[in-house]
Amino acid sequence: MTVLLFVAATMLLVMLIAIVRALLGPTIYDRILAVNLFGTKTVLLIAVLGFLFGRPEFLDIALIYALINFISVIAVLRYFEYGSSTDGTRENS
Amino acid sequence: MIVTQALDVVLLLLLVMTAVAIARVKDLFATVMLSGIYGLLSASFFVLMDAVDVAFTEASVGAGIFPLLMLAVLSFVGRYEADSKRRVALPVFLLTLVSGAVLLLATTQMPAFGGEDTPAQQHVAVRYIEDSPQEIGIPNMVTSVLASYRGFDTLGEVLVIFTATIGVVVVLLGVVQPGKARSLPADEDMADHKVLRIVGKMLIPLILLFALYVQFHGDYGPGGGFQAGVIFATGIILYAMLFGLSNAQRVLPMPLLRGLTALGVMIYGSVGVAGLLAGGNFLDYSVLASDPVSGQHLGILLIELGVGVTVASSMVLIFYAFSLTTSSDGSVER
Amino acid sequence: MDFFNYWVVIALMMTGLYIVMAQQNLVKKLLGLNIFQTAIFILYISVAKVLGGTAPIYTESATLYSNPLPHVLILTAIVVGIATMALALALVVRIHGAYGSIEDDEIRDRSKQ
Amino acid sequence: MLEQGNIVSHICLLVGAFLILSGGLGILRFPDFFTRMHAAGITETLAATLIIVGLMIIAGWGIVQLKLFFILLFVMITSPTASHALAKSALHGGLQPKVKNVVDGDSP
Repeated sequence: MTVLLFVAATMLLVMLIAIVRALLGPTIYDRILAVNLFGTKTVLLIAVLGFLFGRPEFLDIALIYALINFISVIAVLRYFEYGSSTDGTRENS
Repeated sequence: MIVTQALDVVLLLLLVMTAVAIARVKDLFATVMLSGIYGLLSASFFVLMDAVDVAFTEASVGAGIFPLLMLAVLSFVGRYEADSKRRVALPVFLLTLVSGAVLLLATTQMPAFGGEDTPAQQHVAVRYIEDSPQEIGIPNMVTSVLASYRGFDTLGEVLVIFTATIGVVVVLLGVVQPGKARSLPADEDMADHKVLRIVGKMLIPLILLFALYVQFHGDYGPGGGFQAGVIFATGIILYAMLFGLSNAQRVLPMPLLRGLTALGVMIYGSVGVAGLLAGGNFLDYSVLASDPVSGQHLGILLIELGVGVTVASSMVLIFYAFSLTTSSDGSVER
Repeated sequence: MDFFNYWVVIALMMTGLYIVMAQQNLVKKLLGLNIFQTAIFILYISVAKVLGGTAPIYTESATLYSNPLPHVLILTAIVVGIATMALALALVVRIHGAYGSIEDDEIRDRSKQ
Repeated sequence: MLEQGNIVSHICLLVGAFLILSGGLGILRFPDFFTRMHAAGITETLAATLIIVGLMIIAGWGIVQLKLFFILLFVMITSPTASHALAKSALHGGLQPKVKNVVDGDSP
């Protein structure tokens, strides 16, 4: 119980760090890395929460995050690939 | 209990922090990423608040469709906000402060958080919790309420999704003349990301399979048509992103999707009418079979199927509409 | 501490409202609306929570459950929310096509001409 | 026997938490994207494995353990893939790793 709580607290701390990194950037890759890291931490946090509150059968939520979390990475690669990390404005063109 | 409250406070503080960051950052790409984090955080919060079905929905929407749509639009409209010259921020800020203060004053009249005997926990909630496992015969009370007790509400929600999808398709694709339409813009199929494509190939069947599990396990655990539909659509969208839109359209062509979107709503409505014909009320499933409980089972199964079909095809259709529009360079009208 | 969740809901709502009113960029405005919407989700889910209760899926071992009704309302609202958000984004795309900009003031200037 | 399992799972969980924390510190403190990605990517797989194995030991034989196994499997597949794709894309996108004795002004 205490150990699980400790793990959850660590996870929350690292989540805070990931938010800071997503905020600071500086490149789009840093931001997407932070979101990806955050996603994995959420998977683990939800799994730990299930055990902490004694209903571990709700792991489906963590499972779905584990499955589709990397979609946002693919979306970034799909829409912002190559060169748009420095300048993405297509306005005035 | 103290653990719940501590985690509650921390998660909510992180949420506020993220929201403020979204308000302050100028780079729209960063705000979309932060919105993704915001979604993940709120999903964790929903798990903490025992709302597993809600967390499931937020997980499938927030991790898949939402960032995707946002990024598709951003790639089209540009990434940076212009520095606006008209600064109206201060009066607006004061206004929000004042209205926030008024609302804050109102919270002192609210019943305390988490009480057992607050007004919200009286009336129908008691009945749902105490009677639904016997009356409907399925353990997931959220599904009971969603599909049976408040089935008419849900029909309305599905209709809203249906209508919004029609709106998206009309707004984005409506003006293109059918003659020269759909000369697919240089199909981006991410061919130089071989690893991604192979891993995608491994994962897509699993995602679709998991969607079916969520669809049919919704009576016993968190899940149901809404979540399953979104997850299923995510699998298809993943395929479309990795292997090109034209390939995805060969699997699920637009006309088929349009038909499916309507079909789901129709399944839902037909179940209601079937109830009428069998001598019950609209969306009363008890009369669908000889035994009321198995009638409820059948009704919920069919309704969730209708919801799943509509949601899945709507989401794929929305994605198609966006990628057809935004990947063609230049303006929409030509 | 009894009202902490409600305070956070108000803070989030006001942040969303501020973004919607003060920012000129339409996509940003939509993100603000999204924050506002999530604040309302959090309000409903907080109201539904019973401390010491558990998720409203029947088990032998539990007698105290959180309220399932708000969960239903919010579950559907999330999916409806993404559908309507898509509609709004479609409009943004079309506005960009028509005016070449998604900044509120620029659009206003150009539509006056 | 049960005590022993408990100790093992606790060790797994604690080591996992430590690794997650170190990865977090790395992503906060390291100087450029590639080192940050290194910190996050490498600790992530091992830490996730340890934590999920720890939970699996607590869960015991059953459907919960199976679900945890699947979570582990998916994290093990998707996380390195995402890291790989990101690193590749960053490199192609013109982001250079910061090397000690190269002095060019484009480092962030």
